[in-house]
Amino acid sequence: MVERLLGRHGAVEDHRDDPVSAVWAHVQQARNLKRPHTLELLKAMADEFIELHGDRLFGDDTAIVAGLARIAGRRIVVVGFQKGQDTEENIRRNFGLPHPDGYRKAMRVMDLAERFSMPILTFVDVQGAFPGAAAEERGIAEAIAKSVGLMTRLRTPIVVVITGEGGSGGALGLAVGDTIIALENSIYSVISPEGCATILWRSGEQSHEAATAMKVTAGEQQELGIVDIVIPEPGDGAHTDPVETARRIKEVVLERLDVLGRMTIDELVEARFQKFRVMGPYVVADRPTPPQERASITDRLRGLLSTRPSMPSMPGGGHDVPPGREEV
Amino acid sequence: MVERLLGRHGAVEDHRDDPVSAVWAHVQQARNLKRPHTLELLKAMADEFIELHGDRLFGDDTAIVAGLARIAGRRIVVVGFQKGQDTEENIRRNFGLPHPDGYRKAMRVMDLAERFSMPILTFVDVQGAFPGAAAEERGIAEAIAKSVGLMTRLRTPIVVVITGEGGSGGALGLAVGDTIIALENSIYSVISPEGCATILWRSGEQSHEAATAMKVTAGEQQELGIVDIVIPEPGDGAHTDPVETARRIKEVVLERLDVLGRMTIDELVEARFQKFRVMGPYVVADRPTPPQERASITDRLRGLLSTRPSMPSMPGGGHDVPPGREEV
Amino acid sequence: MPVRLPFRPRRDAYPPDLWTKCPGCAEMLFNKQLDKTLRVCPHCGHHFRISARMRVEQLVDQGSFVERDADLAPVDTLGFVDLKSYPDRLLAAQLSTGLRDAAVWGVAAMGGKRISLCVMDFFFIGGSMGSVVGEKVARAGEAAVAERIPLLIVSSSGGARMQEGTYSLMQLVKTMSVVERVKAARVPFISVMTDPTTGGVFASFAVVGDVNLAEPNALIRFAGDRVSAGTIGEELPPGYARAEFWISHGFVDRIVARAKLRDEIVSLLGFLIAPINGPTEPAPNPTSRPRAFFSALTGALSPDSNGESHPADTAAPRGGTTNG
Amino acid sequence: MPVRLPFRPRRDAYPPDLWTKCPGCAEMLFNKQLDKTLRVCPHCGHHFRISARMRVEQLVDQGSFVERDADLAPVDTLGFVDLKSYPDRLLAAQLSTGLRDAAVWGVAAMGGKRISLCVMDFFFIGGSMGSVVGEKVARAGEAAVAERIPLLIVSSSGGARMQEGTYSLMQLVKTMSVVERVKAARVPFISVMTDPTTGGVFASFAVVGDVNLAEPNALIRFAGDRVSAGTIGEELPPGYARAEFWISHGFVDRIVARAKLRDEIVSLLGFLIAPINGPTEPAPNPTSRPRAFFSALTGALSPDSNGESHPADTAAPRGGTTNG
Ligand SMILES: [Zn+2]
Ligand SMILES: [Zn+2]
Repeated sequence: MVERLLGRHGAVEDHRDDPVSAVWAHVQQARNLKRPHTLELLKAMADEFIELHGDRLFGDDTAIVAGLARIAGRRIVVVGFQKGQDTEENIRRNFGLPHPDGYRKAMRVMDLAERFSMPILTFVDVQGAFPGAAAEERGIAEAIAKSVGLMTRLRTPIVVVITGEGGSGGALGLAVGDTIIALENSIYSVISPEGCATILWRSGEQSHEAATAMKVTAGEQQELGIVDIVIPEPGDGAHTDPVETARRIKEVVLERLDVLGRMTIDELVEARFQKFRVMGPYVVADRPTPPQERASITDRLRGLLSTRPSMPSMPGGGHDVPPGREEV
Repeated sequence: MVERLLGRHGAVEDHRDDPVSAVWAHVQQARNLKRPHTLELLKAMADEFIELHGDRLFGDDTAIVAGLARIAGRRIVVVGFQKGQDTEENIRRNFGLPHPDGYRKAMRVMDLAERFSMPILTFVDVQGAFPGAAAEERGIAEAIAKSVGLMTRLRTPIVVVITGEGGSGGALGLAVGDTIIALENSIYSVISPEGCATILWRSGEQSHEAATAMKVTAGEQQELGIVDIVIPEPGDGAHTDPVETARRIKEVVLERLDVLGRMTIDELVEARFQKFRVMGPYVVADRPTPPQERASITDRLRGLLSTRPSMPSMPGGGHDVPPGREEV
Repeated sequence: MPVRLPFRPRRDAYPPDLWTKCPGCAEMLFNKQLDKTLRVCPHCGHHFRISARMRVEQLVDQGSFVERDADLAPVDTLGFVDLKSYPDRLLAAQLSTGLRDAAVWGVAAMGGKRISLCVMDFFFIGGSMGSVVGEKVARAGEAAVAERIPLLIVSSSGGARMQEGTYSLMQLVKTMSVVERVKAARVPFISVMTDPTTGGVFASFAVVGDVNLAEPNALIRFAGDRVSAGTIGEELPPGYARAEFWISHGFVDRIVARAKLRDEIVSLLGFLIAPINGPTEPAPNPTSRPRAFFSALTGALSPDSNGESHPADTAAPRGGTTNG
Repeated sequence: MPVRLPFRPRRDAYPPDLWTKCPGCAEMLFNKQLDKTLRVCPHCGHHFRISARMRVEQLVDQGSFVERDADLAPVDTLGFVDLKSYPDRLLAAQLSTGLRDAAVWGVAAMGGKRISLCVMDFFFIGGSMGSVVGEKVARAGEAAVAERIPLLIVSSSGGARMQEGTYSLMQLVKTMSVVERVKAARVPFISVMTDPTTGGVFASFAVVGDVNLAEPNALIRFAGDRVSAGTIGEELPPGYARAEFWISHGFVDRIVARAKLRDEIVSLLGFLIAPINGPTEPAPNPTSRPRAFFSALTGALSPDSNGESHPADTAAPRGGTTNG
């Protein structure tokens, strides 16, 4: 994936032998403000879009848009992050950094989707939630937690498309679904590479290394089982042909909605639950004795250094989980 | 009721023959800041009270308190307005004028009551919701509407006690229940007498007349079928013996909870719905012809001046509705 | 054939051959032209207040509105007298509007889709909500549930009707209890807030639509100026809490100009009504804009017209409403 | 009989015969005395961070805790290396804490009431949430639903564990999906936030308890200082977003001093567990405060103690957590 990207970019072709630089080029591509965001993609994909405003509690966050779209004749609730493509729009969109009102608006509109039997499509492209006091004190943490929780149980199909930056909890607030799609040049990470470097390397200058270590690229995330489908980007990247990008997304989204639509709602929600329930590998250490409820902690400690590898059970049977290593 | 009140108040005894002044004395009694509010009553009634704070959205409104109380061994969720009894507390309590956060906190805690099978007891004593921009722009209207709506459908018994001022929508936000109890000297009105006078008499000076015209006293509200039970106050009013006042409230509340507890939850919620569904008398005008769906408006207008009296149907069969007059 | 009743001219009956001064831009507008623009000033976009009947006519498919419960009429249970008696106020309002109270409800079609529709009339005692208005809203909601058709309520109200005392306050409970059943039944509810939507109407059904629409510049508030000033001494800026304010504060989804209101509602209905057969549905039939359903009646109801125009629709009628 | 493993002293193992300087008031505190006050400074009320085991011991009825899934251990799926490799960090944390990862869960009794309990341990890589922590929280929630017993989670975490990449982010989904099932089952969930509860733990299960409790002065935040400063250049005041802040901002129900925490939780359980027989229930039996359940182990786990005290618990351990 990375190689393909580099093959099209003369400027960074020098880094072909330098994986760290190649990953960083990918990160920069994902952050290109000219990439199409939710409204640009919708313009190309949807026959009709009625934007709904407001969280019915406090405000209308312009960094998250939500509404009712008709795509290929289907009624679909669309929610997504909206960065600006120029300075003026960026200011109006608060630089694409959402506040609690954004997630609360999303929840309100996603609730309409469930109540009126519309599937949900989300577009994810956000550096992270607004990290300042205005968001903190009005409960950005609660808003993200509630939105994540809601999306795990909504009784309607949910397709997520990561189109650019899948940044941390701020992205996750709209990124829980039955199918997780990512554009080829997008990234997904638990913290920004800069933030990771600052904390772990004690210097922001190691952000390239951090991006590499976290395996942030769409292709790597697919290998890890976090992303289900990677969509190749046209030309020199999504920003060079937004219409073709939208066409490719539309094709995959509609195909996935068809598949998901053939499941019963109960099956769908249970499969979504299981999909995330099994995410995250761990091992089960050897037990010194057969399971005993009152095993003393000293017994457990004796077994600490000897482990046997184990895979998490996968009741949903849906997604591959990469093998855990046996480092412990 | 008014006579009894006057009989105990030398200062206003002069007004015995002046019903307007008598009503105003009642209003002043209802507004006496020394009357026991939610926390004072709870102190006398409850063996245990754990106050819960915060709406999980924006703030913690100190003008509304909510929590878990144990009264006579029963688990009861209590929500109520809290005015201060002195200037310092009044400032801390925002003069007892609630913001949206207050009603949202109340809703959150009342939801716990339903989920964990606790009845709800509310104490109502409020001039009205905070009427300034801070409450308006964060949706005081939405908060009251949602709280009213929630209380109409909560699947647990709700007993409301109006202890002082039952002021307008601000009071109503916590005043929907299966049984509406009022202390003898309390008032209940759709708008403050001062506000009513300003609008209808075009002068605040007619507030006494407005209070009289609106029939604000607890006894009158009982006659109108809005209030179910009026509890006589001890001594010269609730403020002269808060402990005895609390004892009387406790006795009636527990008796009502016993009665309500014998209903199934479905019966309870349906009866509550019907109780309010039939409130508000109207008449049905004579129709010039048998009902015809496409009756022209001119036909209807012909029938306008001739009406026949009618009572609203009372599917629940619960509460008396006073007869409508035939003024139309 | 006009029916000659001793009615005063309705406030929104602008004689077609006279002129009205726009309160927004002070232009003189020819009334016949103003009717063609749905009572919206072609110069500045000022939305004149309109009667419930004109609103119905502007919104629904031509001839599709079937009114229900037109025979419900208010009563003066409290024997309420301020500067006038409540019965006198009622009679005056009934004569001037041709309505028995401040709301009209029925079933209709919009873009071919059947809906339950309730429209308030500000010209009837400031659109204040008493027992009849509450009853009609409730019945509209119950019909929506029973027939599983969307509920559309167009609000225009100064608040609760003080002359009915706490009965009017109880209409907040009555209407919300039915709205809760509408929501539980997963029946769509579109709320349209027009100038003004204040007090107890804003604080009950009007604010809790699945989608909340508002006409441009509509005043939407809970607490009235007089209450704010009287209680906390706070003076709010003029024009505080208009429709656009509520977009940025999160309580209104969309501001919709009157000329687009019908189409927008039809579009929303296309989303909120789940198709019966499968995930896709046919595109809605193109529907002609409704023509004047009530036009004959409008003439019939203003026989005693004295030729005055009534531009003062921005001044709230006193005499029956409470904000807050 | 102490087991001699090559463990470093645990950070919360204060040798009983030495002194610790209080970071709150700079008083020198005799460690034996500090243990008697549950690691709360008797002078200024500073709440020292404590291990998961000590927390369990302080909360539950003596001897009632039965740990489950103690054998779950983390893996380095990404092959993550920063200044140290993730396996090295894990091993160091395992040796110093005696835990396999940063959470312990099991069933226990409090005031005689059976509960499902999960406690995080900040001394294990900053209490960061990776796959094992997420799994334990999820299993604790699932057990609460299966056995219909209340869920109690005591959080102490710097956030998600970066070394597990997006797997750690997915633990927010995993834990919230189970919490949603706990709520749907009407099983009570009490969340206790202790110093610190930040990042992805605050933004998932910790903030959504039916009742949210917090220890005094606990740092509770989503976005870390470094993220705020790096992204928007906003410097937040020192001490921003402590527990008391969250009372006034509506996200914490009660601040509870450690000495009262157990009794308060027992009281809450008395409300949130519906009695089986009728509307009233007998008063809970007075229960003795728990005695040192893990005290022998505490000794066993610090054989190589070099006598140092560890007062630096207010400095967040680097090396594994993300805020925001
Ligand atoms: Zn104009
Ligand atoms: Zn100290």
